[in-house]
Amino acid sequence: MILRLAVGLLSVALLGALTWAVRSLPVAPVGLTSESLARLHESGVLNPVTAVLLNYRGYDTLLEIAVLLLAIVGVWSLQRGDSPGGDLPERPLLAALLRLLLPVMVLAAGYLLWIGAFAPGGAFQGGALLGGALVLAFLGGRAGGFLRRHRWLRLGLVLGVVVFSAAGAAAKLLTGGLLQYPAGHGGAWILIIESAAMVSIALTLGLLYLGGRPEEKE
Amino acid sequence: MTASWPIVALILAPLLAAAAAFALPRHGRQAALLANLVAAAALALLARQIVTGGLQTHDIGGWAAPLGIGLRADGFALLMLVVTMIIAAAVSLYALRYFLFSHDPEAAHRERYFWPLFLFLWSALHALFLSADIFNLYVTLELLGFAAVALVALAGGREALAAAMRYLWVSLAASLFYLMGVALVYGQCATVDLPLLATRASPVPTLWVALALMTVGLLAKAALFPMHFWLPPAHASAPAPVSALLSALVVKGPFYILLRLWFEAFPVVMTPVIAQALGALGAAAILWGSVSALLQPRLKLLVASSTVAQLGYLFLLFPMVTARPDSFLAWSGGLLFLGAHACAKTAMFLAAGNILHAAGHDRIKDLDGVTHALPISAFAFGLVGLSLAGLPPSGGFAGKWLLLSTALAQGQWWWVLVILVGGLLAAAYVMRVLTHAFARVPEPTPCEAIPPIMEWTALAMAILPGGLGLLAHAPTEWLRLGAPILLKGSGL
Amino acid sequence: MTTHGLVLLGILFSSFFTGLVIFFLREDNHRLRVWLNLLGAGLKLILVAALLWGIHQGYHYQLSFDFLPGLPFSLGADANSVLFVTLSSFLWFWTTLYAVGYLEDSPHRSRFFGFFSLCVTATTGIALSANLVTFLVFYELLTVSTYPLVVHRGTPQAMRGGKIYLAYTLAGGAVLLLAVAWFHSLAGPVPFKERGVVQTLIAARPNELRVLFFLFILGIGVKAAIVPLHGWLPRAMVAPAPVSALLHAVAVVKAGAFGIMRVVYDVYGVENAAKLGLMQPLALAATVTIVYGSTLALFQDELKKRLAFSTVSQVSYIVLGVAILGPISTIGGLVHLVHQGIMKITLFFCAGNYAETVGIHRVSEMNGVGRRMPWTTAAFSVAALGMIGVPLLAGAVTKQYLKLGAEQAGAPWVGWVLAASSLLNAAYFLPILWRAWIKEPPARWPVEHHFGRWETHWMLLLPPLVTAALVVWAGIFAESSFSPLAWVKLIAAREFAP
Amino acid sequence: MPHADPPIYLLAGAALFVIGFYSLLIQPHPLRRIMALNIMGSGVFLVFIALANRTPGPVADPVPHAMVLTGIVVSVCATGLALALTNRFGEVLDEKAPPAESPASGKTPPEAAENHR
Repeated sequence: MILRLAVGLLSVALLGALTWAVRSLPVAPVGLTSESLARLHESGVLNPVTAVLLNYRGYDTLLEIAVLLLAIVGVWSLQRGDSPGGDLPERPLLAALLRLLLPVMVLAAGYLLWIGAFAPGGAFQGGALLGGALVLAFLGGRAGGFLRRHRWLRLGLVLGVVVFSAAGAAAKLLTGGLLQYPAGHGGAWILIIESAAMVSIALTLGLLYLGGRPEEKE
Repeated sequence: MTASWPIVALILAPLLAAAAAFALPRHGRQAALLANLVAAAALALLARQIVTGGLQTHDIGGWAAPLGIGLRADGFALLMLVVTMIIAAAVSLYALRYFLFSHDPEAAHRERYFWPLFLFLWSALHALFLSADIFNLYVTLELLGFAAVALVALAGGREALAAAMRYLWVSLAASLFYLMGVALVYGQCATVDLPLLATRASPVPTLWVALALMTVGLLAKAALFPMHFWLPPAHASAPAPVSALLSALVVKGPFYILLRLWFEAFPVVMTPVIAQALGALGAAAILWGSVSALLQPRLKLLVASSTVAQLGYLFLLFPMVTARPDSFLAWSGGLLFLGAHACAKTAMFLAAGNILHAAGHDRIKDLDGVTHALPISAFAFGLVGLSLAGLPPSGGFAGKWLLLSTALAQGQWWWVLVILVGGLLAAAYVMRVLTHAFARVPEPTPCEAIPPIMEWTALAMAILPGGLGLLAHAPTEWLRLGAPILLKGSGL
Repeated sequence: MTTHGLVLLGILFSSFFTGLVIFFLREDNHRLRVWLNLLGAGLKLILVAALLWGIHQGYHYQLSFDFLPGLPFSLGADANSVLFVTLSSFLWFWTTLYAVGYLEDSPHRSRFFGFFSLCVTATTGIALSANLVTFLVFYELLTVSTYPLVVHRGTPQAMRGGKIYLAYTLAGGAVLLLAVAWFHSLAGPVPFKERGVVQTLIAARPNELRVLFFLFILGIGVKAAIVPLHGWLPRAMVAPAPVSALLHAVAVVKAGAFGIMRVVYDVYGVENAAKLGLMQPLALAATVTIVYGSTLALFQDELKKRLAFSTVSQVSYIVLGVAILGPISTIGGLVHLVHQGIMKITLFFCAGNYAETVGIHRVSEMNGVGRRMPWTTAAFSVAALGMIGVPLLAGAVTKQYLKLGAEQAGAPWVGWVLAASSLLNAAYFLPILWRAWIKEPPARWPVEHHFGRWETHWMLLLPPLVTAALVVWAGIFAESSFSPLAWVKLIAAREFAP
Repeated sequence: MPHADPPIYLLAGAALFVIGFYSLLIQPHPLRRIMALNIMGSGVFLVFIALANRTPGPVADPVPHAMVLTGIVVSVCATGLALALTNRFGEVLDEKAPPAESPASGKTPPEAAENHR
């Protein structure tokens, strides 16, 4: 009771402080909209959010892909041995649905990846969709063999970090700046990086769903 | 622009090595070795660049702030990087034998996952020390926190998992506090770049609240009293090399950001009251941590509690730097202390790990005569005890001396008392262990033999803070390198 | 300049490096360890001799570097340092020899001799320190390196004694650290200098200086075992005999006395200290300690404890000499640094010989030991008589100078203190001599060892004989130019030069 | 009133943050804590988005948007890691029933052995 009271008071104080802070924000905020738009043509993409994500602040995204990989390494380091969800019941309806759904999902993911350059979309959206497909495939009992191939899983998981870093370093070789894509070719570089990232994101999200390391094929 | 390769290599080398160690699980050692070599070479080059050319900066993607993210390395960052390098190398050496030495069936699994997690942790530290962007710092903090939590959980037991979970809650909540602060800062200043913030900041309510939130988050991550509760169980139950990394480096990351925030980006928001309050928490940490170290039944818990205490000293920097006159002395003192503590704590955890490994337990009262079996580890433990207690000629003494003389020169005598009492308490808890270790009993604790490399790594790390005491001049000189912002008005 | 500074480093490193190497020697590597020990000790003696020669030639020895911003680490050799460094390196040589003989076949010798060497490094470092911070560094190093020696036996009593020792000395060290840092913030990194460095501060901050002086004495007084800070000394007697000898005669207690000398003469300056009214309290503390220590010594049956309380008392002779204003008492105090050293080390050597050879630890067991061990007992007698102040021995010289000095300085009560103390000294030493020489020996000794043709191992016998001979020499040839007294007169002349 | 338009989304974000914070401290169960953390995170993200919407220009400020995307991915990872850890912790608690490695077999990993005591 006392704990609740104390925490409650603390929370009220926190809310008060936040309200105060929010209401004291500048009346005429500036932001970075104009800067972002002004240099959008140099970024290689037309969607300003993608430009920020993969160009202006591409380094954040590189580290974020690293966080994804780290999460899966962390989860795998916890679980030892046996296959999670090995005793899933048969789901014939789901299996039938998946036969139709999976190709569509893959296609849609590809579309999302591509459209990211112009409109909302990109590696994360596409990756999330693919990840969902992986989860569905797993639930439908269609992913068992795939999940046992650890070598390929691992390679797929690290693909994003490796390609992103390598692209960053390659760009540095060419232009002198880390992740500074050669002028005029930004779009292509971003697409390559995003494709690799999408694979890793999809695998990571799908495997995170398992909550542990799947059993390895000997 | 080619000049910025060392900075880039410092971040990418451990990161790629981590990916490699995960993708090729049998080659974790090789990946770590490679990362060590590349990082050492890059660090040497970077040090040369900083010494000859001052501040090193790199705008990632060619985008200058506020649009892009800046990397930069000054003398302060260099100091942190060097400390990190030394400890990472020692931990790499130690871990070569640590995991496989145990006869546990899961040893191979542990070792396999140790390398990528360790390398992630390392790259996160490098990224953190080199970043000049407070949002980017958030991402590095998360990278650091996840790696640290997973490494704690690697020990596998119930205690370790419980500690890891608690650590995770604190770490995540703290990150969100920090992120909320970042949001408010962006809303106020429309940038997240540290140097730009310094020009745009003004003492307004939004920034007060933002800094309060960020500070609370970082204090929780840095385990400053009273938010230290998660630290002793996490650091004590982790595997020995992990404990060393956590105590020596991981808690220093958030502290580093705090210094950058308060003294580089937002000095206008700093007031003497805030500085004194932070100092007071530091003082409380010194006393609380030392006393609880005196009462701990287990060796590793004792060492972890000592970390709580020693972190307190670092926070005495705030009142002393804020008081301005002679604050360069405080800077050097605080950061020397940081370096000495990092090396000392590494040595101490490695030695404690050896003792735990050899004796099969680490209950202090049952460690009678352990020096017979492990003379080198016991010696290392005693030697770093000197540094923790601030006895000359250790680095701990050098740091303590500088803090003391700054406090005296500024008339802040209350810190003097805390520092002196803290030193005595540290001596007392170190002695608690040594009294048992040195005791000659008819039946000394039965001990298993320890691979020599594990003992010698501990000793090598123990000698470092000792040497740092007598040759402390050089590292303090680094601080001046390319650090005009940090040391503004510090009487340079 | 630099080459001269290297001699100072050489004096430190001659024992430091041997200590380090010895740590890593295998336990059974007896011969190499002995040679390393003697090599280090011998080298140090040679270097000290070179230093003496150099000073005689008029060279100036100085070595300094900044080890922190604005904080020089500096070594130097002024008259005071030379007095102490000569004493400690000379006695170390003989103590090493003695320790080698004493610890034969005991475990952990590498550890022992490693710390032993570090201990002497710290002591010579204290002697050669040229400013307060350097002094502090070595002072704390001494604390740390003696602890393992005190607890060397690892028995519960030893561990308890060690704990008490550390509690006292570390607390003292903390107070000293405060005093040094505070002084540093007032006066900056000043070097030691005859007649002090506080002249400019006296008018401005007299009270701060008084508090500081109190803190200095509190911090250093722990090692000098000034009552009531002496509690550790009798309990540290659990250490092996060579360690006790070292603690009492060469290193710890001496470092304390030397430190008080430094603070009074070279930091404050006697006249400044007197101006601040600091000398009477110090003299009072010394007097209390002298009487208290002697009185308690009377009631100790354990030989080493009796000697320990005797040390408490005798070291304060030095402090007393320092505290009485005037050149003659200064001479008395300083020369006692040497005299007490050689006498007390002889006594401890002998006590160790009794324990090792015939298993005697208590005064009440000493009946007739003079017949079994005539040489040892002769050395013991010389030193004991010296302590009492029998003419022609070292102790008498001290007492005479102290008495004269006190009369000259207008403090005749000191004469009474000295007389009382001499009486007490006689009361606790003479019965021992009586027992040893006159009483009948028991049928068999508690534990007896035979060592060939001498009454005990030659390595145990030679050191006390040499130091006892020195006691005689320092007494008889006191006024010659090759005596401790002659050197001390030089120091006093500098301190009190018009 | 500094704003003509009341900062309703900003305030909602702050409120979510505080609600999450309160539950995190009050709720002992790991699952509820994970949810609490996600609510806190949503609060922060809402603040970011609301901030992006305040700035002048033809579109909302893209920088906070990108930051939120990054933040979301991090929070997904955090959630995954936290769930796996919770799961593992539950398993270890269940394993507690049979006696842990018996001392006779010796050679237990020290940390594990110590933790079982």
